[in-house]
Amino acid sequence: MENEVKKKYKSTFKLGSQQLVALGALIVLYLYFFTMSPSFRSINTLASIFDSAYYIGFLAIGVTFVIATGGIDLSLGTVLITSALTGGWLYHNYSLPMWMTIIITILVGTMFGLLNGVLVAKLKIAPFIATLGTQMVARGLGSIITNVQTVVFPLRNSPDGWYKSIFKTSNNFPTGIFVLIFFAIVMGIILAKTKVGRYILALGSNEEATRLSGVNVDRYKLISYVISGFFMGLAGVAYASTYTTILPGEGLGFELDAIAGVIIGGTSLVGGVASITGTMIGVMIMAVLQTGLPYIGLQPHYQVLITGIVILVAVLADVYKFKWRK
Amino acid sequence: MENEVKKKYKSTFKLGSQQLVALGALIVLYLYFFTMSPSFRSINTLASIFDSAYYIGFLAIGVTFVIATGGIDLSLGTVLITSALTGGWLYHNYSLPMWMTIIITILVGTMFGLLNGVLVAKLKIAPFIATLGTQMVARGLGSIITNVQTVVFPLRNSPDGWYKSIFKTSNNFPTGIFVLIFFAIVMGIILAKTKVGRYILALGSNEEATRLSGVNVDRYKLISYVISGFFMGLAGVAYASTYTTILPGEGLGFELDAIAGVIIGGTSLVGGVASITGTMIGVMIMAVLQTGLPYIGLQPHYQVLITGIVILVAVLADVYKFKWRK
Amino acid sequence: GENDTSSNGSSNENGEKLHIEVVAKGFQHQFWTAVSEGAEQAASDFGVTMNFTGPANETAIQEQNQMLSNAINQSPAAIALASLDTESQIDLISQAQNSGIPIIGFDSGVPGAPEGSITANASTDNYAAAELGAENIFDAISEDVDNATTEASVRIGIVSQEVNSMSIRTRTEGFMDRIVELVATSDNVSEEEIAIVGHDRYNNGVSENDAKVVVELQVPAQATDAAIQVSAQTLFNKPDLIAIFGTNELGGNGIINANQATGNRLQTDVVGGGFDSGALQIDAVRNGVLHGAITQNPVQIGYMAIELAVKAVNGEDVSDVDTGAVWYNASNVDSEDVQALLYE
Amino acid sequence: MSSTLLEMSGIEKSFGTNKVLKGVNFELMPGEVHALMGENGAGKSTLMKILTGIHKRNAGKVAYMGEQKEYTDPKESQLDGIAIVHQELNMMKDLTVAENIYIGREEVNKGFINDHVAIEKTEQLFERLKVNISPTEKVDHLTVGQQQMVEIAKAISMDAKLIVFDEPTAALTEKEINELFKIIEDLRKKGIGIIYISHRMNEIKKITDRITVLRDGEYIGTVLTEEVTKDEIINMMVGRSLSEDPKQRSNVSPNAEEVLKVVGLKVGNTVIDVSFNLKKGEIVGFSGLMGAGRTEVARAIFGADKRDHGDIYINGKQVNIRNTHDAVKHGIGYLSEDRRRYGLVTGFSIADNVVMSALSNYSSNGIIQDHKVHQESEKYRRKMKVKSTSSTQIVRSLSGGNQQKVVIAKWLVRDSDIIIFDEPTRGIDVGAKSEIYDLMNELVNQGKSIIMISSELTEILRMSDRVVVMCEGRITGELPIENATQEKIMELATDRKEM
Ligand SMILES: Nc1ncnc2c1ncn2[C@@H]1O[C@H](COP(=O)(O)OP(=O)(O)OP(=O)(O)O)[C@@H](O)[C@H]1O
Ligand SMILES: Nc1ncnc2c1ncn2[C@@H]1O[C@H](COP(=O)(O)OP(=O)(O)OP(=O)(O)O)[C@@H](O)[C@H]1O
Ligand SMILES: [Mg+2]
Ligand SMILES: [Mg+2]
Repeated sequence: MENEVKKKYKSTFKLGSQQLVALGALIVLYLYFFTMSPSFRSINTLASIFDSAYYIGFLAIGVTFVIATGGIDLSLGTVLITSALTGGWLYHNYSLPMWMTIIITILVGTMFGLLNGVLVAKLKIAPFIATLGTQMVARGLGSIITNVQTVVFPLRNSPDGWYKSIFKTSNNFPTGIFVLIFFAIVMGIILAKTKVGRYILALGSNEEATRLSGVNVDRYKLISYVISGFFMGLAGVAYASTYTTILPGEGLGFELDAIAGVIIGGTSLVGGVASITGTMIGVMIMAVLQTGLPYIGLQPHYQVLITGIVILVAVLADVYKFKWRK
Repeated sequence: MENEVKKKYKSTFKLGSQQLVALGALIVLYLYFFTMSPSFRSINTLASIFDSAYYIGFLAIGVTFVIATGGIDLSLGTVLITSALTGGWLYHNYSLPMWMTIIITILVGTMFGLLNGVLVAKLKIAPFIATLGTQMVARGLGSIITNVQTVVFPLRNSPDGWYKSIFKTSNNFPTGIFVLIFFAIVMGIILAKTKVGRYILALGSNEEATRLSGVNVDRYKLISYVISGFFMGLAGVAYASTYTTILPGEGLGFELDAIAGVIIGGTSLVGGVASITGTMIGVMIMAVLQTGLPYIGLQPHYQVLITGIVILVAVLADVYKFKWRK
Repeated sequence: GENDTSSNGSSNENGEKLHIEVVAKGFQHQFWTAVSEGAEQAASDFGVTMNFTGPANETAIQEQNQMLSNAINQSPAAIALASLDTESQIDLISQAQNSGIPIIGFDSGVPGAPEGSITANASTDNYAAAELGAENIFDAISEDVDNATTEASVRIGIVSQEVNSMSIRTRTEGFMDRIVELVATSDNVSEEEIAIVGHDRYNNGVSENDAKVVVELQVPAQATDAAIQVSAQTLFNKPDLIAIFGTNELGGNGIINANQATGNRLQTDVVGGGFDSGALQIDAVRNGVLHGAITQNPVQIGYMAIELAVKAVNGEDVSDVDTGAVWYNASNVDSEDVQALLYE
Repeated sequence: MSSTLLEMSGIEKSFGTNKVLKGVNFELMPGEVHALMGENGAGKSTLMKILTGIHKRNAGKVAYMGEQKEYTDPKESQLDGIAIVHQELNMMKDLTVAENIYIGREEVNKGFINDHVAIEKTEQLFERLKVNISPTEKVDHLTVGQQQMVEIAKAISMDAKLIVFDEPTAALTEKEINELFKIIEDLRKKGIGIIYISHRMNEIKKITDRITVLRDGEYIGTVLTEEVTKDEIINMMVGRSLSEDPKQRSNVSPNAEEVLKVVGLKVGNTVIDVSFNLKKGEIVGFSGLMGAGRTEVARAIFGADKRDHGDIYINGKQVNIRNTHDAVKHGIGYLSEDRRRYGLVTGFSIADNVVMSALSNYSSNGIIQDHKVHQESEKYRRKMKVKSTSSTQIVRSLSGGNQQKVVIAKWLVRDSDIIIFDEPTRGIDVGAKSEIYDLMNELVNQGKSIIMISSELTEILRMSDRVVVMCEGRITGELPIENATQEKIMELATDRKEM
């Protein structure tokens, strides 16, 4: 039991008990929809599931690092939208090449991550408050930059439409899942096998002790928010690629979906323990639920209700798992 | 310096330094709009400011207790709406008298508060997660109960329209401000002068030490969520009275406004320190901003931006006030 | 036009320009940008000043109330209002009435407002516009309907971003009512053989198993691109789908995105229709992906709102104006008439 | 002079208006073990934190290996070869033992951490220190004593030229302490300078070469250990002398009534079938090695942890204690072994902490009567000589010993009949220690009863009327004070059973 907890953050891709439970739940859920609805069985449905997993998945990977420090990031959703709005707006107004638009979108997200990092690590504002402030600032700025107008990214058949193939080929093959898995693996390794990851987990576990060990905790805290920012930008690209049009004012609430995925995946909000694999499983559970429930005739409000219950059950299962064992 | 921290939790209505700064900011803001815009000067504008302060104000008073324990409540907004939806729906379907509708609305809020309390205090789920779950559950249930239909409370000129006069007389006098102040005073006394308040602050400061002093901390934690729940219900009544129509699915985001008000008022998210007076000042700052900015020609997105900046500045001012002193 | 005050005497006794407050339903959709452009044009033509505002999204009743309240407190010469919810604004509307501020309804107007409180409306008849969509789509699927059986039923999908705000709800109902009516004209199908499913509000109790034609309404959990795409995908993934209709720009975009995500059925066996324009929908109509879409005349709506307001202030007799709606498809999308109604 | 390793002179430090160091001098030679002594709050830890760059000094000079230094970050002093074992534990509980020891010094290969190196090195280190802990164990699962050993191992692993031990033995058993002393002897031979802070006179006499004494932030003087007696040191520290003699015989009459009886207590596998009783006016000392389960017994009786089995009788009647609230209602009070974490709401004032368990007595109609609270807490503050400006002072700003007095006052205000003292003098100076002993004696004279858990045998022998010894969760013996000796207790404390 003790060694298991240890493995959770040590071994890069081995699954702790909570991840196994989550994985089991994911498989059961998928099979349930598969059995209940014939139209769920198509490859297109799988592609739909992935579509809704990309942007939440990126947000969730990034915020896992912040949560590992014991922090939280409420700005995920609005920064995603503001990054995409800024990128798309520059694309239209300065006829940027598409590759540069993508880089700028990621950069804008990263800059907001840096802002969060400075507010939390340097100016010592509590993460909840700092990122709540950034959430509002980003939402306001996005609207101001675009003058509250929708930004449309290039369509697939337009000259600059190639970027859409990053996440899905024109014959509907979900290439994006490889992009997502690639980043999950890279970040999983960074979390488990590098100094950045180690120090982030250490300071999430006991910040003062980590500081007294001579680690520059402020720097690593800041890095965690910058990582989160980078992934907000990347999520912005995924979002633009999947949905083409970006509405100013959208995005609020995405952060809760992403954080829910992280929680279901077994990362503790207390900090010090984190699993990218778990996060990916959590995100897939949310995506399967979101895509699958309409197939068995459940309306959106039931989806919200069920997602809420899933979060509570997942966490209760974690809290009580040791008791069950006995 | 240390004595100041003490005053903050002890004195009922004395203002700590952060409250004084916030009060100053409130006055400056009001005077600014007053000078800049002639039409801002009317009594009707004041009434509008209060209108938008009622429901956020009630939410904020309640959640101050939860935050004082070191917890958080993300379910405020959706529970407010679900309470009002349930009350209004029963009113229409079972021809309840209006007074009973009001009581039921408050009761529904209180029940959700109890649910939060049980999840956090008894089942030991982290407050962020527990109330995130409740947020979704409440949102789903509200839609299911009302069959996703708008619920309309009685209009002022209808036989049951008297309840509207609780918050505003027919000639536009904002009586609600007295209701709000009444509850602020009562809750301020409870926080500063009773066992419930003292133990809530104590457990927010050091839960384990409080428990080992023979205090049933679970009970007081639960009480804090029930208080928050009661005020969600009350806020539901205020909302229905001010806006008449309740849309299922609305409400998400109100919790952030309320929490922002609490933060601006100087209550720390760490727990152990809280001020109802500060919360009221924070809420009024938000209401003045929201109402005032359009008078100087600023669009809603600027309001969001500015609110975000105000939150950050308020907290920075708190963090750095000791440095300024020197 | 800034100093063009002569034509209609659009200034008060002090010689200051008349001021009109415009409270719209939102900002973010390109539709509203076009409305505000029309309003600005009119303001400059009539020499009045105008403040155009609107809430963050079309479910934010409370935010719009706040805006209306602010607008009244500014004591403008007139207010143009596209109400999200009339009932919650009754107090405010009568407050405006008492202060002698005329209110002009625009877009979907202020339905159900007390007699005499709204001076005039510049609005689209959303119900009729959606009926137009139903008619055009039915033409393309009538053969399928004639061949439908209870074993091999066919499905007509509707994607609506929500069903609470008046305009979207009216469109949803307009399309639904008319398509059911048209389907029932087929000799093959009786009204009892049409199942309306997908939303508790409209379910007609007919089981899908007993129906030859299923009309299914999908509403997303949130009014976002991501969520509405999921709603549309759910429909596309049902093999018996033959037609799909989106009731606004978000719905149309959702259908187009979902179509790409689920194997491009719009190009083969499903007839798609949309509402309003925007780059994505125009492109889809032009390429024949969408069978067609309905466009209102947003510029005209904005323009007429201001024009009616100015006239009302000047004591002229004003009455409701229907700003009209047009079905556009691949054949007429690039015509001059239609182009004037479209916005990217 | 050129061989001096460290020279601190005229060090001054203030926190706000509180001047805690007033011109302190300190000198350390290579290969020297130099004790730093002084009452609680004298400024020992603060001086060390200035040396290692955690706090910034207001005035004074620090010369290390002949160079002037002003560290602003612990990393800098670490790089210069200064290691410290802090008074408080500083562990990253979610990381493993090896990861904790080598944090900040990981073996990195092409950007990837190689943990095998750290694990191997830790194994070697533990072998040398004769510590039996797995390097891959999660620190969260270690006892306080084991964690302390890991901290010590970490400091030693740094190959430092100067090591500070700030009360390293507070959580250690005699056996471990002896191992530690061997290690210190070893280090000394290698020419490493050691600063050793402790309140335990025996240790100081045994291993140190020189002693520097602080009092209230002032530098009192430096003496050679072999040239001074215990009493002389105590005199320097407090200005008076105290005795540490064992108790001769119990003052409790054999037929005194039984106030507490515990039968068959079981908690997981940390407390197994524990039964004992406590008489009115008696002090029962609980002795044992680290991890013997004494704290667990106390917490289970107090309702802080759930017990699996076991009946508790108070004054002959069986009671059902489900939580701490029940326990307090039945007249039990508990001073935990970690007062900062478990004893006090440090952000509250002295007054509010003192009345914490008895708030109802100071309320009327549900409203707390502030003047009553103030009166009562002032009374106890004076009576117990809590060094403070007034009872409105925030507890966080008090030193360890004074904080402990506030915790005791809390249970006196509550008028508890049975008080459990868990390591009541851990990390407390001799002056405050003797005051606390006097208080305990006064309490039993008033007819209250005390369970005292202590790892210091001298303390057990000095205070107890009866000694209960535990080993691995079981009670292995009970000795009336007349028969108790250090040897007998140690024998029982190591009486391991086959499981
Ligand atoms: N961070 C701080 N802020 C304010 N006061 C402090 C701080 N740290 C220590 N003090 C105060 O400085 C004084 C010296 O404390 P210090 O911890 O150095 O004493 P000590 O000699 O180590 O005592 P002990 O034997 O109890 O560990 C005490 O009065 C303490 O309250
Ligand atoms: N949180 C915990 N999780 C798992 N085991 C624990 C925990 N706390 C204590 N233990 C185990 O319980 C046993 C008893 O520990 P306890 O602290 O009660 O001993 P003690 O006799 O009071 O020793 P000390 O003198 O160190 O205070 C030890 O074996 C310890 O490892
Ligand atoms: Mg110390
Ligand atoms: Mg112990």
